[in-house]
Amino acid sequence: MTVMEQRGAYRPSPPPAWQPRMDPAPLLPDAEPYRVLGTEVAAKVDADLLRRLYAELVRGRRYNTQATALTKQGRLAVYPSSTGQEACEVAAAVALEERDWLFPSYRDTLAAVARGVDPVEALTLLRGDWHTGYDPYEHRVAPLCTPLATQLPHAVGLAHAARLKGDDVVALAMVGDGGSSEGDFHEALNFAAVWQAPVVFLVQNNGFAISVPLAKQTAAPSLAHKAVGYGMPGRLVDGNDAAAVHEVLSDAVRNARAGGGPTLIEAITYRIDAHTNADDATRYRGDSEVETWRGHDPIALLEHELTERGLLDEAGKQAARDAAEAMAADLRARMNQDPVLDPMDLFTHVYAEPTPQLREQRAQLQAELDAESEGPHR
Amino acid sequence: MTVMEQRGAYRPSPPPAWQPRMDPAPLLPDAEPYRVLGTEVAAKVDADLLRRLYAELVRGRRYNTQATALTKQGRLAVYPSSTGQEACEVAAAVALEERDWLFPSYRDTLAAVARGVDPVEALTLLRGDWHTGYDPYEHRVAPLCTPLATQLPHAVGLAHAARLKGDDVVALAMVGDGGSSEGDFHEALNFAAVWQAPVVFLVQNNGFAISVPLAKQTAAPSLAHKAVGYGMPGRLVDGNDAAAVHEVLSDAVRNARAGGGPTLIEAITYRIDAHTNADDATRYRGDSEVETWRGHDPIALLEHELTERGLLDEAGKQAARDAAEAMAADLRARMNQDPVLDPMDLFTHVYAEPTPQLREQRAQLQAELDAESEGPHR
Amino acid sequence: MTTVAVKPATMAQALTRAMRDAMADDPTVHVMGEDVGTLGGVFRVTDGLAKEFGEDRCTDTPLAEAGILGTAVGMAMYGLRPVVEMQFDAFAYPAFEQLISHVARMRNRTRGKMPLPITIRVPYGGGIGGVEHHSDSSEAYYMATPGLHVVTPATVADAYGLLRAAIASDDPVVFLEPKRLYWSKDSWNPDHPTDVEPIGRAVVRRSGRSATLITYGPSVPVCLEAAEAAREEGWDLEVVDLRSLVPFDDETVSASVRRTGRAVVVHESGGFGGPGGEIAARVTERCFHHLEAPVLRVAGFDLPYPPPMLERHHLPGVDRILDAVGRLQWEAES
Amino acid sequence: MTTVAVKPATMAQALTRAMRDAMADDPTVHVMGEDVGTLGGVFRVTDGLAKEFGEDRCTDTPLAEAGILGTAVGMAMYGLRPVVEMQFDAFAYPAFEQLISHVARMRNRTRGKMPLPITIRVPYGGGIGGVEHHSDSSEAYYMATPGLHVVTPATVADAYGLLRAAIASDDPVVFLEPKRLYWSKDSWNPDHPTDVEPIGRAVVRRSGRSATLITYGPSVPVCLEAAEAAREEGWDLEVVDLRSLVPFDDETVSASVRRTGRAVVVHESGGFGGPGGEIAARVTERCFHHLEAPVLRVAGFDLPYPPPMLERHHLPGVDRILDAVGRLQWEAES
Ligand SMILES: Cc1ncc(C[n+]2csc(CCOP(=O)(O)OP(=O)(O)O)c2C)c(N)n1
Ligand SMILES: Cc1ncc(C[n+]2csc(CCOP(=O)(O)OP(=O)(O)O)c2C)c(N)n1
Ligand SMILES: [Mg+2]
Ligand SMILES: [Mg+2]
Repeated sequence: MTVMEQRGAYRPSPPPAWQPRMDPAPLLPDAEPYRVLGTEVAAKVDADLLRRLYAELVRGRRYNTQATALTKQGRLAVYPSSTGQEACEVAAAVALEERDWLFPSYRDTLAAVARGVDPVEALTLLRGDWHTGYDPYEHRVAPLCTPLATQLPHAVGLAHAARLKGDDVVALAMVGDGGSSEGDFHEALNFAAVWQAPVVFLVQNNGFAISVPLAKQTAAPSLAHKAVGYGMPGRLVDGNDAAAVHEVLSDAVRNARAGGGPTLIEAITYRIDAHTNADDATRYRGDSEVETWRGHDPIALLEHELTERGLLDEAGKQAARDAAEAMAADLRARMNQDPVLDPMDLFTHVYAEPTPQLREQRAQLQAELDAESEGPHR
Repeated sequence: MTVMEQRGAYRPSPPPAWQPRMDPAPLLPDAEPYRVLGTEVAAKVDADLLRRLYAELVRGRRYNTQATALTKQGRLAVYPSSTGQEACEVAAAVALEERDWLFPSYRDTLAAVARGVDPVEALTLLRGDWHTGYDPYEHRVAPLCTPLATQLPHAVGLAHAARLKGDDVVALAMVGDGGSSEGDFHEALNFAAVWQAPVVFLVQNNGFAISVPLAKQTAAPSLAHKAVGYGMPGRLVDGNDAAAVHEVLSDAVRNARAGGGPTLIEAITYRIDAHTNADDATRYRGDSEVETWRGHDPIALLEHELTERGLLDEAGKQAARDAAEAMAADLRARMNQDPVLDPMDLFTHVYAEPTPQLREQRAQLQAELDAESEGPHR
Repeated sequence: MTTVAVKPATMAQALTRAMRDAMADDPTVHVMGEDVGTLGGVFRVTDGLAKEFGEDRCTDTPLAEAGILGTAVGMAMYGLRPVVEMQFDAFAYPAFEQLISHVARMRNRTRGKMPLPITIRVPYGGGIGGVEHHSDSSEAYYMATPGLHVVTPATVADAYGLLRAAIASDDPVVFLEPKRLYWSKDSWNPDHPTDVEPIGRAVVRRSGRSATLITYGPSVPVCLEAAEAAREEGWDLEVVDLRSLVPFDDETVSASVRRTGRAVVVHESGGFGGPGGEIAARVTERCFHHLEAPVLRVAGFDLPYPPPMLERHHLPGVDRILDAVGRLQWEAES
Repeated sequence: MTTVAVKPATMAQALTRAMRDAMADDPTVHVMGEDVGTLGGVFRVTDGLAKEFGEDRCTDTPLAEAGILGTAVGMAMYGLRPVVEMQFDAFAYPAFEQLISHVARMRNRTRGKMPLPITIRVPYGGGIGGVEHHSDSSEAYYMATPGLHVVTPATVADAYGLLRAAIASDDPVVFLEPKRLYWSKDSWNPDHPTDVEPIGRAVVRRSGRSATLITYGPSVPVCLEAAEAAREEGWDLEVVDLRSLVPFDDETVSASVRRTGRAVVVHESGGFGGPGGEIAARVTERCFHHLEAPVLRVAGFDLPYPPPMLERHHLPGVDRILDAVGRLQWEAES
């Protein structure tokens, strides 16, 4: 007897368990990045919001220049500047409610500061002081994360846990174009979609991962197109248009909070400064590219809009600049004080209770320090 | 002076460096899995190909039942059967040229055998004998790979290397629906697309990863939709339709060979047997689902087609069955011989030359074995 | 309720019971991993938990170990106590970046503000005839990662007590479950499970005067067997079950070796760069002038884990242990 | 040509030259990693290679370490000799599954049919004021993984000779580059680079009679400094530079310790579960009756690597080494 005979008549039906679970069309990003400034939508945006974004952008730019200056003075070990990307940094912070969580990557000091983290505490890691300067629970900002994309599953887990507990908390996770190549990016987005976790992924596509341009990072039509492969919507936005980034993020946050699941947002932007103060960007890109992008500056874009609508005059600009200068002066003053670190702290937080082994090592270091302070040993 | 004044007039142009690199539409899979058998296309398929596929399917099914029987007789440690999925296994082997490479997952013994690997050697790992029984270079079949999705970057690297050397070799990599969740899946597809490597990814979506159903694995419209996020075409195919799988694979292989880059293919199929002989599938799925899929049996589908076209008569079926039985008898006979393993081999292949440490350990084991063979030690 | 009401109980049952009791006592305890829900795990160690506590408390995750551990980190940040199952030792490797860079370091990174009370259950070791990737002993990696506790039971009672302690710990614990002891039984009474067993204390499983066997996990029963067999040779061996590799119980171990003057460390893990080096070195540092002979090691060979048909040659067995004891330079005693 | 024509040369230049020469000699050698092409690497160690050999021979990959090593495996399967750069020690962790499950095992898995001649360059260690994740000493993980060679140079000449040997090896080699020695110089002449230095041989960097310092990589200069300082105390220290952790040169090390009767192992990596345990244990096994004192260890503390401002307290320095030498129970000599 043939298999066919065994199984009865041939049935020319499609595979029985097959059914597409959702129409992919609504998940796909638009062909062009979403923009608000310079379009008719701009007129409808709340004036206070625009003014707030403007003040934050000006402050953020000043923060970047001040922090970069501090590296030259040896007050910071290193600083990855987000100059040119302030619209993303600021909008990410502003789009969240107080109870929400922000998961910044190593470049997103500004987003942490815009969310309320003390400007000096946010730099603790980068000045060579203890790893995380701020209490993550105070402003619900996870530690600035250096291993790329590894913070994304954390954001998913936190959002999932909040939902399980019945809290309407949203997690916003930031990552770079380079970081999108890591396996953790994939796993995080997949878990988020399967769990319908209230999480929003913001990819800042600034064109480079250190020296590696986007074309060597991906061959996709856009990074936002990755969303469809997880079953979540992908959005593409002009990352230098603070109003557009804010709107797209706010929509995604609102949707997540309402139980609509995760969204992947790609913001097209550009890193104006080198990767960090230690990097030499002339090795991998030309000045003309940078100049072109300076012509699409996030502050200039918003300033133009505000001025046109009569929402910003010279006094308003001056006020924003003054506030930024005050912040910078405070930053300089406080960063010029040498931090005082207690070497004994090395042993305090490895475990809830130091192991017997760590207690021994702590005693050893204490003895060494005591001997040192008693005068030259040898 | 404001930033805007510094930078000159506001330019309402889109972000200058933004341009989508490709239209996503051609990358998206069709809404329905591609089918040949039972459609008018079937009539155009080469008769010899269909007969060859049929013989391989019958042989493959028999291989699965025989190997499963061998586990019950203690001749195999474990066997992950591909019954129900033979069309994918067989088509994967048949679609390749001799010079191409196959990268099977742990379930794809059948694909290796269909490509020419000795049926007993292909089971070496699973009988508890040495890890890989066959020489991977003989038939260009990489070792059956147990850590899920980890073989995918290997396939990409090999295809890339071949292209760099100027060889028109294609690599075909197989993975399961569960394996598509791993970070290595993501990284492999991304590298393949960026490098435009001649590699074809075949995901056998058989509905389960051990006990975990597809709905807990992904929320995507289909796994093939992931392709667009890498910038490669995604194809969806009825995985039980050998002619369809063969055609889709052959197209992708041809395209890759011609320099057209990678393709992601999702074949919708079903695992009729339990995960392995050690698994109890009744804990996570009902009989009726299995029965439904038995009605869409890959052998029955092809048998119907061949019979309708007058390409297969009772004698032809009998010939296929006889060949399969001969293979099974040979398998039984040879698997019933106890393999002879040399414990000294443990030390031979860890490095090109054993380290001094391994030489010492080898001497120790040799001494122990010598002592043992001299009679009871204690 | 689950199937644990059998007496005597197996180690697998005690582990199930530990999770069940922890989940009942503390609503923040969540079990997650591949196949842990509906199936109850490939070793059935999570059997019944999804049924009793729901799929949100015992969750079948997508198949991605870094994702499992990474999302567990986020869950712990929000106040949950995830108990993560890695299906097999070798399949924990994809999660190593999350483990080393985050799980082990988050408390320290945040100066104690953000502890991560995660338990990572890892079935480990060989001797079960598993095919490649199913028999690794990966404890050396975990031991070399400060910020993790590393715990492994050898008895049914310890399986319960130590797993309760691991889940209750405010620190991450890598909980290594000896696969080949899953079905070992003893008279542990599941209706009156023992107390939580504090992490960090070794225990003398057998007292002896001639030499100390220092061991843990799957090698404990082998050492006890060796100690019995050694009586024939006139050796009275002490057997110390470490139970916790981190923290390490120097006190118990050193006290034993000072008493006996001789020691052999026994484990399945490869010798070179394995746990035995650390153990032998620290015992020697602490007990040098009490030692009649160097601390010796009996370990797996320095190989990728061998195929099932050869594993008996690889695993430390009674004979190899007794040979090592024999090499403890007994002539020095005279 | 690249910028290596300076004399004296730095270790970084010697490494560049080694890759350059290997690529010129053998068309199957391919360099790959993050930023290794156009930029020449964040430490400029691959500077000029893309220019000289083209982007197909020195390739900027996407940002994914498992993908980098995984594709290198496939390239090696097809007969190439990939030289992979991991940008920093801690960023090699995502590649651990590929490393442990495939790179280290493929030769053995296929009974020698499919060797993987891959060199994995890992800048490692601290002392450069790097922020978190930029100063790890991860050699313990590599040592515990049979199938890998683990090599680390301490001099400019060895950087060249050992990297050439690593690339020429038919086995996978984890090549650990001490970051803080990248800019160390010596009189090595880049126009006449030394020969390939066989892997597996330790070298006595300084002869002495009182005790042996066993060390490698970034701690070698520290130990040499300590040995100088020790003369004041009347100690004449021998310094052994291991150069290769796997295979381990028992012969050279044991010969030295038998001569001196005392030993201290020095490394930056954390002590517990670190390389020092293995080294101390095996030295003790081999030299027990020659030892006047236990083999001691001076290592990093058992902590996640500390913030830059505290790293000097963590790293083994001259004083801590001399303290250990002082604890070698000298009274036993009298
Ligand atoms: C896992 C990991 N690999 C490598 C690095 C080293 N690294 C730091 S930043 C960077 C580039 C990141 O690029 P992208 O994600 O685009 O972020 P951007 O710097 O543009 O903000 C690299 C490779 C890292 N931090 N983590
Ligand atoms: C990295 C890794 N994690 C876990 C496992 C254990 N495991 C073996 S098969 C399997 C399910 C695989 O499902 P799928 O990818 O759909 O393939 P299928 O079994 O359906 O062929 C699991 C979890 C593994 N082999 N590798
Ligand atoms: Mg970038
Ligand atoms: Mg499957």
